Amino acid sequence: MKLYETKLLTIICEILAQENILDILKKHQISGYTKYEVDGDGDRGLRGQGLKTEKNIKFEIIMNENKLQDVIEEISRTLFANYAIVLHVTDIGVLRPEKF
Amino acid sequence: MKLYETKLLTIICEILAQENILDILKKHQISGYTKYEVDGDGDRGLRGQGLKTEKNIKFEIIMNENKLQDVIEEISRTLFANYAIVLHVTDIGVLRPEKF
Amino acid sequence: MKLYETKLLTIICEILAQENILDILKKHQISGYTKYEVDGDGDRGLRGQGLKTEKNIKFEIIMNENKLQDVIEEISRTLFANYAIVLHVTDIGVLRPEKF
Amino acid sequence: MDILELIQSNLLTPIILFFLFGIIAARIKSDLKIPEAISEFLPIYLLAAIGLHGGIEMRNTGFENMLIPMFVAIGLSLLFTLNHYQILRRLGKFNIFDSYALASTYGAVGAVHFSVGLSFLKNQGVSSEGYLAAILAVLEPLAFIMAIFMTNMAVSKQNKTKQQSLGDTSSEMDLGLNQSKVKISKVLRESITGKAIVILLGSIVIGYIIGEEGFQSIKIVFDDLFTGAIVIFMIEMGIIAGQRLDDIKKVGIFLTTFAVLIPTFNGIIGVLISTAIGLSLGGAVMFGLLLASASFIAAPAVLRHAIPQAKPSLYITSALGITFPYNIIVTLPILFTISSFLHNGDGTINLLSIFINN
Amino acid sequence: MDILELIQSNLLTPIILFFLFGIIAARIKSDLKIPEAISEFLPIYLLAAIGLHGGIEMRNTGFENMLIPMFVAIGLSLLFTLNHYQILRRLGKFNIFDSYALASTYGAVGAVHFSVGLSFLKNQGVSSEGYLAAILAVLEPLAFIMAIFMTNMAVSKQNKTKQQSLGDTSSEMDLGLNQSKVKISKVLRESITGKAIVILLGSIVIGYIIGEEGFQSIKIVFDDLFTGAIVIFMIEMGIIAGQRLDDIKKVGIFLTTFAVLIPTFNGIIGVLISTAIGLSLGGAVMFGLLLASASFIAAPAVLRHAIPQAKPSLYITSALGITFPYNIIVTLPILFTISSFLHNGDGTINLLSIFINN
Amino acid sequence: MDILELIQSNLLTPIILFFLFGIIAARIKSDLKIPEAISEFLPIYLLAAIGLHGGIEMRNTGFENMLIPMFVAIGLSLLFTLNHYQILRRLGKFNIFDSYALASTYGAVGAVHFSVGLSFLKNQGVSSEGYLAAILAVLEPLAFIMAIFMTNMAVSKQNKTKQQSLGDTSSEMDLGLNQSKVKISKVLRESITGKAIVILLGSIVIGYIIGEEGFQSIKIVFDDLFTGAIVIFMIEMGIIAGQRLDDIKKVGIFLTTFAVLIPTFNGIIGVLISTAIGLSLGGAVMFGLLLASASFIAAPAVLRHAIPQAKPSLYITSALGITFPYNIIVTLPILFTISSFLHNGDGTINLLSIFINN
Ligand SMILES: Nc1ncnc2c1ncn2[C@@H]1O[C@H](COP(=O)(O)O)[C@@H](O)[C@H]1O
Ligand SMILES: Nc1ncnc2c1ncn2[C@@H]1O[C@H](COP(=O)(O)O)[C@@H](O)[C@H]1O
Ligand SMILES: Nc1ncnc2c1ncn2[C@@H]1O[C@H](COP(=O)(O)O)[C@@H](O)[C@H]1O
Ligand code: NA
Ligand code: NA
Ligand code: NA
Repeated sequence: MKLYETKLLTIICEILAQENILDILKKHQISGYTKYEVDGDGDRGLRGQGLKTEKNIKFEIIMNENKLQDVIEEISRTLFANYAIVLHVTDIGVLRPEKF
Repeated sequence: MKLYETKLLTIICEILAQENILDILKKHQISGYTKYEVDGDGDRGLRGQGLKTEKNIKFEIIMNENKLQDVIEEISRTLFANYAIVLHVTDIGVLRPEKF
Repeated sequence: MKLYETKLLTIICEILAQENILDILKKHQISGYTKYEVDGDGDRGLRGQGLKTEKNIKFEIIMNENKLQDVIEEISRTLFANYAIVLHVTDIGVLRPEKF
Repeated sequence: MDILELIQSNLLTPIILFFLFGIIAARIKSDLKIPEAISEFLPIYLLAAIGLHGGIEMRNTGFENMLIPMFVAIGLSLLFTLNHYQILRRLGKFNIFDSYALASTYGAVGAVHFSVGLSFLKNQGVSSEGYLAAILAVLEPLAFIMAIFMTNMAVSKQNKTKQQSLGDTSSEMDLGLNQSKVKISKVLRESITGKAIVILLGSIVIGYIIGEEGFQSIKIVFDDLFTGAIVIFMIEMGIIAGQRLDDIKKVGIFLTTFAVLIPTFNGIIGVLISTAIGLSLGGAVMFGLLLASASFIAAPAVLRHAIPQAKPSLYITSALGITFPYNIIVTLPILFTISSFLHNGDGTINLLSIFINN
Repeated sequence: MDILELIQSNLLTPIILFFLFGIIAARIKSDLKIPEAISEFLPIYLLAAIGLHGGIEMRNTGFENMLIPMFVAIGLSLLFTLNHYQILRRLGKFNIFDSYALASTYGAVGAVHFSVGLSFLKNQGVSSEGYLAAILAVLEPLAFIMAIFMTNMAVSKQNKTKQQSLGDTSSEMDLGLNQSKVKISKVLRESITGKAIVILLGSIVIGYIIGEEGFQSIKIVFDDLFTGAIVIFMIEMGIIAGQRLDDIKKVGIFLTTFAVLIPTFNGIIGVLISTAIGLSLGGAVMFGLLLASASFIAAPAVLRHAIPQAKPSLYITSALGITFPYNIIVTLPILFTISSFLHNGDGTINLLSIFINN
Repeated sequence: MDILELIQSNLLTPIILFFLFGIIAARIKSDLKIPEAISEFLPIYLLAAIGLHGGIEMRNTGFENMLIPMFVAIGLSLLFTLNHYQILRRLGKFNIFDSYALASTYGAVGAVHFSVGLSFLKNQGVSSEGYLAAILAVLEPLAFIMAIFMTNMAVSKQNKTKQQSLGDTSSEMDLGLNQSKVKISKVLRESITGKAIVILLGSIVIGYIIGEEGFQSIKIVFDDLFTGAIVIFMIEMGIIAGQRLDDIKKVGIFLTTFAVLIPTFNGIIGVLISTAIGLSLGGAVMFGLLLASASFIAAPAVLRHAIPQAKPSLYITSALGITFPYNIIVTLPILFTISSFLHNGDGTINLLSIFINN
């Protein structure tokens, strides 16, 4: 079966930035994503112990390349300063490119 | 150390399709996989709130390219119509290719 | 926005190897990682049912290529024999390469 | 106390109020939630408590006299399921898959209903036959198994007709149909080893073995905490029901009516017949409630697998969002009033003999 | 019993001891942990229990006389928040964001404080007015809303000044400021639908409806288990406080002093005024404790969103690591002694009239 | 009641029955499961309850007389561990790593055993010395520390021999061996700060401080709910044991025999000696049970790190799948019968003096 090239955007952020990320996705008409809670360590210290509000959340969003640029531009502009966020992009292949 | 090229198949599906996915993997003699519960949104609406049966599960399976084609062919043929499923494929490097 | 090429190292291991992995990361001055609990199956059998000590943990570490070689070398040398471990490497793009 | 008064006083019990509270919390989009581990554990606890209670009662009262009520319950359950199917398919014009899914959802029984019923009776100071817990266990998978069996039969027939007319045997749809046909043994197996039945039957047996005396050391956990635990569970049930309230539009007027009338009808029949075969006041209420109940925990788990072509938004929403609140608020007091009348009213015997003679 | 003796005997209650134990467990880096599902569930349970208790009391005693205490509490809470801000900004030289965040953390109230207070009074055999639970619910979001409102105002002013001097309207900082201005309605909404307030208000209403009698069937869960549940929760609170103890260095000497003196001051004022407006011995203690309390569960959730520029290491650490232990160990006995003196001592009326006349 | 009758009546208690039920549920591959958060929390709760109980008893009876039993227990535990090693290595022909791992698993003690024992005694209306909880805490890490120490010693010796014969110092195996040698201080540290010991010791201290009176407010949670909580935990233990039953084949006939005879032997010695040094009827049973018990919660956590070369399928399966059920079903009644005979029989003193004189 043919696999069509597209992009996977992965975002790891403190749980408090969750709503902001969802808002940005909505704004860019992206209706599909997968998310789950993770622990982690980084510049802002250990996360995932103790209070719920100190957890990390990880988003994975399959999207095509043109949307990608706008989304990461908006995230880095509006959220990087105030929240612990790490994001990265992977090349992936999917079966039904029209879905994303 | 040398990294050998192989494939990572990622499947996100509603938890009810879990058994079917496991059956397909078994049928194709794939004995290794990693899985975990995730939340998500997509064409079939928000998933992960409420009843346990309404959760998503994510599979990650490292496998070599020839098996990959058969597996995704069978998943798309038998499960796409009845279940919420999204899958994608990534190129990865592993140390012990004979393990997969 | 420009995406800088870097590497994502993914490690899936039984939870008991967790401390050892963290020690190795520390030794190589890697301060950032993401981790979460997963279930799985493989050569050493089903994992994720039963006792907490029988779970798997998955690490994802964004790092640049030169560190990568040393880290996977040390993991494979010191841990592969005693613990259930699977690792793989993916090419990814990030925005702030100096962070990793 | 007449029915209306009883409904009103029942409405003002913690169980119902916290359920309504959960609905409201969901409607105002509060982030209130009972953690998953707790809401997964509570049904296990409730079933263990029901089972122990039932087992102990069976030890006290024997279970020889349980056979007739058991077979009557099985017969009624199957009959009702078929009846639901006819109504849904013919009058409601639902497709075959939705019809069977809904028919079995309402033919099956709900353990949460049963818990609320037990607690309601406790409140009224009325007891019930212990073996009803065993009937609960037997009825649990019954309607599903029949529905899946019937769906398979119907599908094979369609299938055959199609093959004859098309002469084509390897179409993709065909493959799907063949797959669903083999599922029945798996469904049967999974139903019987499903956690609900396993914990319920296990606890009945243990309750029977240990008896009142052996129960003393764990009575506080499995009896005294029972109603409080239901209350906590009802918050979560209310929240889930509240989240689904928007889906009620999709349910439509026909199914909404069905979701109210059928339980009332099934329940009343249940009270009448169980009274006729000799159950006590409280036993008849529980028997009726079992038949009135719809399944909303087991149903999604079983049906989504077994009849994936059916729409969960129909069967979950109607069972949890309409029938469950209706049953615990309205049906339960109705059944109690009828059963009280039958058991205490002077005309009991006469009334019944009239009913049976007809 | 004088204050010191009372502090000592209070120190030796399970609640305090298990809290200290949690701190020690964290300090020696034990892996002891209350599973997340349990420590998420316990505050919901505690608030439900507080609410039911309050609602039942309100039914017994009426709530007409609740209006004056309610408004006094609101007034004091706002006044104190402003006062905190002045002290922190002027004397403490904190920046505007940290000042507002801290001011509201100490202006807000803590449900865990309240639980411990109720349990303390139970131990002393003293009861308190039921409507205090309602005051808890109202005060919960109050200080935050005001702090966010004030922050927005201050930010707009700064903003305007900057724009005038720079003539630049589309800077990124500007964007951030505009964003924070719209947040207040969202914060208001989220506060009111936040799980703490929802479960608390819901349980008050349900408690009021069911009354003492309806409560019987769930009393064991929502009353008898209360103190034991607090104890388990205190282990986790102790562990979290212990993990943060290192951060106390960052808090600094000024804020440490603030975190001890302000609760004492607010609490004593609270006891005096509530006694003056007629609250009972126990009621005055709870009223004072409410005003003395700092929020450490709601605060991080609300402030991190609403004033993201403020440093959580300041407001969480001081509230949970310093003020909470100080309050439950020291402030509570102080307030109880003062309230006992005011209510039982012969000089009560005189003393109060003197205080009020001044 | 003779031993067989006692075994039979013990078999029919909720604790044992629910354990057997869990095994059956796992064998028929039911999806029944106690959610992780609950089964993680229950041991913490059980240890807290044991600790509080022990601490309160110690306050009542003093703990001066605890020193001799403590040292006797330590001595026996070390002796038994060495004995296990000899048997496993010489007779069982296990490799050095498996031998030490198994030796310490059976030299260590199990808190779940202890809980079941306490509940068994409660059922029999017999009490036991409070300080036994402290002995439990001390014995917990002891056998592991010794086993790891011995393994390190053995490994260094092997190591040296190899180096001499090979003259090669930087092999990978060598590296592994050096690594394992440094681990002992870490293991010691982790054992002592491990959650089991921390919560147990903490609760003993708190129980001692608060005494009977301070315990009243939390008695319902930490005493009345105890047996019910064990029952729930036993379901999960049964499920885990059931899942491992297939592994028993791998355990082999030798280890199976070991897993039954050793606990019986250790337990009886324990009862005899503890009676000789003056423990009460119940105290001697608990003392014997401690020595008879094998660790199946701490063992996997500690040994997997400390002796990673040993096979967990051996030590977990034998401890949880064989020894634990055997102990709570058979050993416990045996120990109780012996202890009753020694304490109540007229020949007690004579018998004992004979035993000691030999
Ligand atoms: N190098 C990295 N690799 C993977 N995840 C990371 C890395 N650095 C940070 N993270 C994740 O991103 C979160 C926030 O990062 P930070 O702002 O660096 O604290 C961390 O808690 C981790 O979960
Ligand atoms: N674009 C996407 N990126 C990542 N995950 C997705 C995406 N679309 C759907 N999913 C995941 O796949 C599940 C099923 O998708 P759907 O069939 O579209 O409802 C969703 O609940 C998500 O977890
Ligand atoms: N082919 C695979 N693809 C993805 N994950 C795997 C694969 N094989 C093993 N794993 C994961 O690695 C863990 C340890 O593997 P093993 O050592 O083979 O038992 C398993 O429990 C899985 O979570
Ligand atoms: Na029914
Ligand atoms: Na305050
Ligand atoms: Na032992």
